[in-house]
Amino acid sequence: QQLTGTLKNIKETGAITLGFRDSSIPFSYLDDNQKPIGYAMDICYKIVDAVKKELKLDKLEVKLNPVTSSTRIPLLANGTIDLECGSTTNNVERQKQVAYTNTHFLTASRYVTKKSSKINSIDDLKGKPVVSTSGTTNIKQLTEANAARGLNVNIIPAKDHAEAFLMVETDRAVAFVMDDILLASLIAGSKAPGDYVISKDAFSKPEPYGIMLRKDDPAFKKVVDAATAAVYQGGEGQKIYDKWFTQKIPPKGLNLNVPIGPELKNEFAKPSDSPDPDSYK
Amino acid sequence: MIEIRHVDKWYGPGFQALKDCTTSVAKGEVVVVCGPSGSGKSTLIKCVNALEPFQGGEIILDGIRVNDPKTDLPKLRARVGMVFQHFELFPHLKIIENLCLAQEKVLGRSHDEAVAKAEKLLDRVGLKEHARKYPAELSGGQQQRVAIARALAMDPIAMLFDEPTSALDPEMISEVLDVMVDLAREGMTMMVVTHEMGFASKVAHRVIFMDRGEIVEDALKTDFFGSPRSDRAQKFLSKILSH
Amino acid sequence: MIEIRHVDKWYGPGFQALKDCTTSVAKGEVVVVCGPSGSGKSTLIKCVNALEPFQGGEIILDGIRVNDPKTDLPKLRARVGMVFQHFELFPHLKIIENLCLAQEKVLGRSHDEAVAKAEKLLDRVGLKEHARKYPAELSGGQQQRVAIARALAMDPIAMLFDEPTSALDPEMISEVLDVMVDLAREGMTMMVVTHEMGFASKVAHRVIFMDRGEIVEDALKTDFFGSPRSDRAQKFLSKILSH
Amino acid sequence: MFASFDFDVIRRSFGYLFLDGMTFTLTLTGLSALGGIIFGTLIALMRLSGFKLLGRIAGIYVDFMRSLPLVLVIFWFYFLVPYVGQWVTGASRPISVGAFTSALVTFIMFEAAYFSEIMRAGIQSISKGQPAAANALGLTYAQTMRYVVLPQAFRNMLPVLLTQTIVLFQDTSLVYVLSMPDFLGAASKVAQRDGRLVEMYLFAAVVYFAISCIASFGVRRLQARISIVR
Amino acid sequence: MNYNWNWSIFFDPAPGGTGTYFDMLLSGLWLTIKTGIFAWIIALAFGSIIGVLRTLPSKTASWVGFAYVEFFRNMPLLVQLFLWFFVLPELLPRSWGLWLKQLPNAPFYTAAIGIGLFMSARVAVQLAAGIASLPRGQKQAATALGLTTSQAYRYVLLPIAFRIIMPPLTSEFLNTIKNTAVAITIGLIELTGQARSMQEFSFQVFEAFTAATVMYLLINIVVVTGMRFLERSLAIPGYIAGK
Ligand SMILES: Nc1ncnc2c1ncn2[C@@H]1O[C@H](COP(=O)(O)OP(=O)(O)OP(=O)(O)O)[C@@H](O)[C@H]1O
Ligand SMILES: Nc1ncnc2c1ncn2[C@@H]1O[C@H](COP(=O)(O)OP(=O)(O)OP(=O)(O)O)[C@@H](O)[C@H]1O
Ligand SMILES: [Mg+2]
Ligand SMILES: [Mg+2]
Repeated sequence: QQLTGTLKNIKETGAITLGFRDSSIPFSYLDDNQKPIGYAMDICYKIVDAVKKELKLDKLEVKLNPVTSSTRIPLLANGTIDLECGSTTNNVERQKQVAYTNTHFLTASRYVTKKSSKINSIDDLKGKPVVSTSGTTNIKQLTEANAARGLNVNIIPAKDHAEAFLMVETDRAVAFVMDDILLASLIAGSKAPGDYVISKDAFSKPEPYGIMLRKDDPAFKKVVDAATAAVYQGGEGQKIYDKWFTQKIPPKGLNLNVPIGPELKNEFAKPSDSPDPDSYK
Repeated sequence: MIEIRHVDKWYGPGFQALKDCTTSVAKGEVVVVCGPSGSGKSTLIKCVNALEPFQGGEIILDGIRVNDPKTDLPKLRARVGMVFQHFELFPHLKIIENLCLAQEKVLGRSHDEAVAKAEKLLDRVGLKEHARKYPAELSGGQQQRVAIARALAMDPIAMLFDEPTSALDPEMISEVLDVMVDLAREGMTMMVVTHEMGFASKVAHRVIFMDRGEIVEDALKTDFFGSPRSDRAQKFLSKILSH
Repeated sequence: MIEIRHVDKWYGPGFQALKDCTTSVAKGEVVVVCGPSGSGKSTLIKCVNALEPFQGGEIILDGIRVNDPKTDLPKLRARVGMVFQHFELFPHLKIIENLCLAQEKVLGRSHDEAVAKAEKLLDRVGLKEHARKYPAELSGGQQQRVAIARALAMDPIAMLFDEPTSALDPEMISEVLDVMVDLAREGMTMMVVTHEMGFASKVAHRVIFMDRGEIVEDALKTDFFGSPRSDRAQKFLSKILSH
Repeated sequence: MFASFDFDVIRRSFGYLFLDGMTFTLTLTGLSALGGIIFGTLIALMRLSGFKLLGRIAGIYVDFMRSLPLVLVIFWFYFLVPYVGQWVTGASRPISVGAFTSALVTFIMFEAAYFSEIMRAGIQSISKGQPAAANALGLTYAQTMRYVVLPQAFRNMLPVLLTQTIVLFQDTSLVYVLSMPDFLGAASKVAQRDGRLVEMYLFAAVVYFAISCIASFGVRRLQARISIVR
Repeated sequence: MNYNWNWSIFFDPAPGGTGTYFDMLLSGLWLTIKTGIFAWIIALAFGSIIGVLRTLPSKTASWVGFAYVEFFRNMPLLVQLFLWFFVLPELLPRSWGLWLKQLPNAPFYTAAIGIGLFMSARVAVQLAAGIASLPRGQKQAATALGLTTSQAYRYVLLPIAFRIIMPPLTSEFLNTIKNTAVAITIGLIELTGQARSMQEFSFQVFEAFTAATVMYLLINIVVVTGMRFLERSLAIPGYIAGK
């Protein structure tokens, strides 16, 4: 059978390129030796093994290429990277441009506040300054909720997560709306983790994260999907999950302490690349 | 009118530009200052209206001590007209505005008064029809005549000239010298740095010869041209008159 | 040696700087060009060694047509020495390097040869001990003498001078004129734009008077100073000689 | 806020910040300045060449580059250079050039626009008589430029060139869009990963300030020394 | 390239229900223009004051000018904005800090002032150079007419200096507009920020950045044309800068 697309390329060049993020803890980030590590990286290496096996290669070189939120799409499109290993939300709009393999994480949009500010529900945010990171699905949901519920909050866009969190830390905003897992890692890394609390209320249902690959490359997608499904279903997925979310992680030995939830457990049993949150019930 | 007494001036700590200079200019007198380049002629003349500060001695102008900290320098300077080698007209102002600016801002004359005065003076130097032009649109000789008119507009009690013709084309020198000769004949007190010995012998009462910051010779015109006493002055004269 | 025939030159489409100029300079002849500012003197002299292109007529230099597209201009220019009003020494090079640059790069002389030649010429203009200085460390008169030496270093068949003394202090003019007088006496072919009528009457064979791009007068020295034929030349002479 | 300052984060990342980050920044600055000045000089010569078309092309290039934010230029070049490489070499797939080469090309092209304006001013600041004198001695156009005009223009403009290089030094931080480890990028990566923004940015401010001050002090010294020769 | 071009994306509704993606970019453009102009006014005002300080003879004044320029010039803009926004309020007394943080539109004002101060250092350097490039005689001529120092600056030096530095000022104006893109650091979502948001929502990266690029080109063409027009209408007839 004739190889096409990405597989053909990998075979010809003997190399596969992974795109990584530099500070997306614990999915994909640099340790103190500037080596990219993380939950998504581990899964990607499993995929690489499967590709190597599929193509019957003795040696498959793995190249690593840093990406940012602005460069990940063009780099994927022009063939610089073959997989994006990070924490990219999988949704319908984005599926027009790229494909995702089976979901590796589910996270809902929540907010963090200082305990001292005594915010107990979304309605307590009324009229207050609330920050979120610009260009994320979270700020989109916040804007929509703001209009729908008449919250009248003052939405402040921030450049990145760390700066958004700093706005809460320095009292420029009372709350920071973001994926709850990212909030957990920001709190864990902060100077006084005890001062902060993540809300019970959510702005969204748990939404899927996926590893991105090029659209319209069914042969490659088939290999990648099979590889991830095997990892999740074979119990290896759970082991990797525990390594990054319930144990100490480099570089500072933080422990996020977020045990696996029922939705993700379900998904691991029945892997899916659906962008629809409802399908993960 | 102008008393210069034992003036010493240093540029920075190392270089003495004027050494114990003493001379005076009486009312209505025309004094020509000459000497080799770098001898301090410009410096001396700039000290007279305090454009350059000096460190020793004193200069008294119409009874006022120039180097007195209490002296209102802008007011004093307004009473002495000064004409520079490179004219220094203000290029962004029309000729008439060049003449009116200081009249209005310093003397506080009304605009109409200033314009009337300016037009009278422009007429006098033969440039009435150029009043609405910009300086760059005039020839060098014309620009220098405007500069003289600008100084005269302040009704000065004395005029200082620093090589007023040396940046001019040979043909235009005489236009400017003619205006200066007229001024001298009308009794204006004048101190003129120049190498135009023709002008000196025609209108100067006295000639001062400077060398290395010192006044080497200070003599009546006839004495100076007749028999300059110092070697240096003799050599200088012979060189500039040889061609 | 230099033949100028019916030369027309325009700056841009609108302005004609030279109108049908015809004259010639024989070997060993000294010609002085004078005239009011803007009359085209500099333009004419620059056309001779093709520093300015011209549109009509022709100039023949030592048998070679300057305005022939086939002429190797750099080579031609190297054979004519030119001295500018503002010296135009290269300020970033030492005096000796100023003299050697073109000898080595254009004539292809060895460095030692060039230095030897340069030192001989510096000695001749009385500046041997200044060889290792930079131009800015010399006075104007010294700089102009270096400029003459630099031109002579190329062993030119003729020398062009464009107001070589008009940017100098009066005292220094004579130093430079003395060098030029010597050159003339040794039989160098020279074309000199100058207003130094003393120099003209001493060494020129012919005087050319220009006005508005035209050669108005082209006469033997004695005829010119005796009785210039045109009104314009008469007026001009009277003005520049009056002071 | 300052009571709880965490200097440990700086200590732990010191090697990364300086061995990787600062080395990268200084290399990129140095090579870009060199390339920018060479290309800038060529562009300036094009603009002053007297050939209308050549001058216009150079003029449009300069205006175009100067109208765009550097961040966008970096972004575009990163994605266009491989295709340009493919087109030039006629290869079958885009030439992957690597982020550093791409950034270097971008900075050289972008800074060339600025340097060309400086060099143009430098060349124009030299009196017309200088090239005329060189021509009159028989030097060709190339020789005149090489031995007479450019050495002086360069000397006159050295302080301005160095000032622009200091600006360039600060601007290299914009390669963060390509996620490259320049000094500021490295600092902000560590800062974001560890949630220590304030410490890191303050530290970066001090480092940039110190280096720029040393450089501009050097510029002043140099200016004083050069002005003696004139 | 495996990329799904979709130019009609601009007319799709953007998330947040405030209109299409095009409207989103337009609002960013408007913020860029507003911030740019506000910052430019600050840069001009402070730059002029500091630029003048740097040219005054007083040691203190020039030291203040020097320190100001070094301070604002030697840190990357990104870092400066971060410090003003996040660190400054913590250094102030608590109540002031709180007041600052609760100001509505704090990112806009911080960005405008921060960019303004950053650029003012460069404007100051340009202006000081412009003033220094005027012939020394201009200030002396103004002073000799009796104008005070501030009058001399107001009526003579600044009007000429600003005309001379018009071209570099145009560049600095462009830089100010471009530098607003850095303000994303403190949450000011101007044109580049909106393009980035658009690309994250829709994943149509190239379309978003193409639109931003074109918009920047358009603003800058308008600015350049406007400044050229201003330059031409302020040009002094016959005057060539630097002469
Ligand atoms: N601002 C200054 N700082 C330092 N030295 C100066 C300054 N102005 C003039 N000098 C020096 O002071 C000396 C006298 O200068 P001045 O201008 O008075 O000479 P001058 O007789 O007018 O010469 P010239 O005929 O060339 O105009 C010169 O050696 C000059 O170099
Ligand atoms: N490059 C140029 N472009 C346009 N016009 C020029 C140029 N050079 C000279 N001109 C004009 O050509 C005319 C003749 O100039 P030229 O320099 O030959 O005069 P000149 O007789 O040497 O005058 P001067 O005594 O002032 O040196 C003048 O009107 C001048 O304005
Ligand atoms: Mg003088
Ligand atoms: Mg001339």
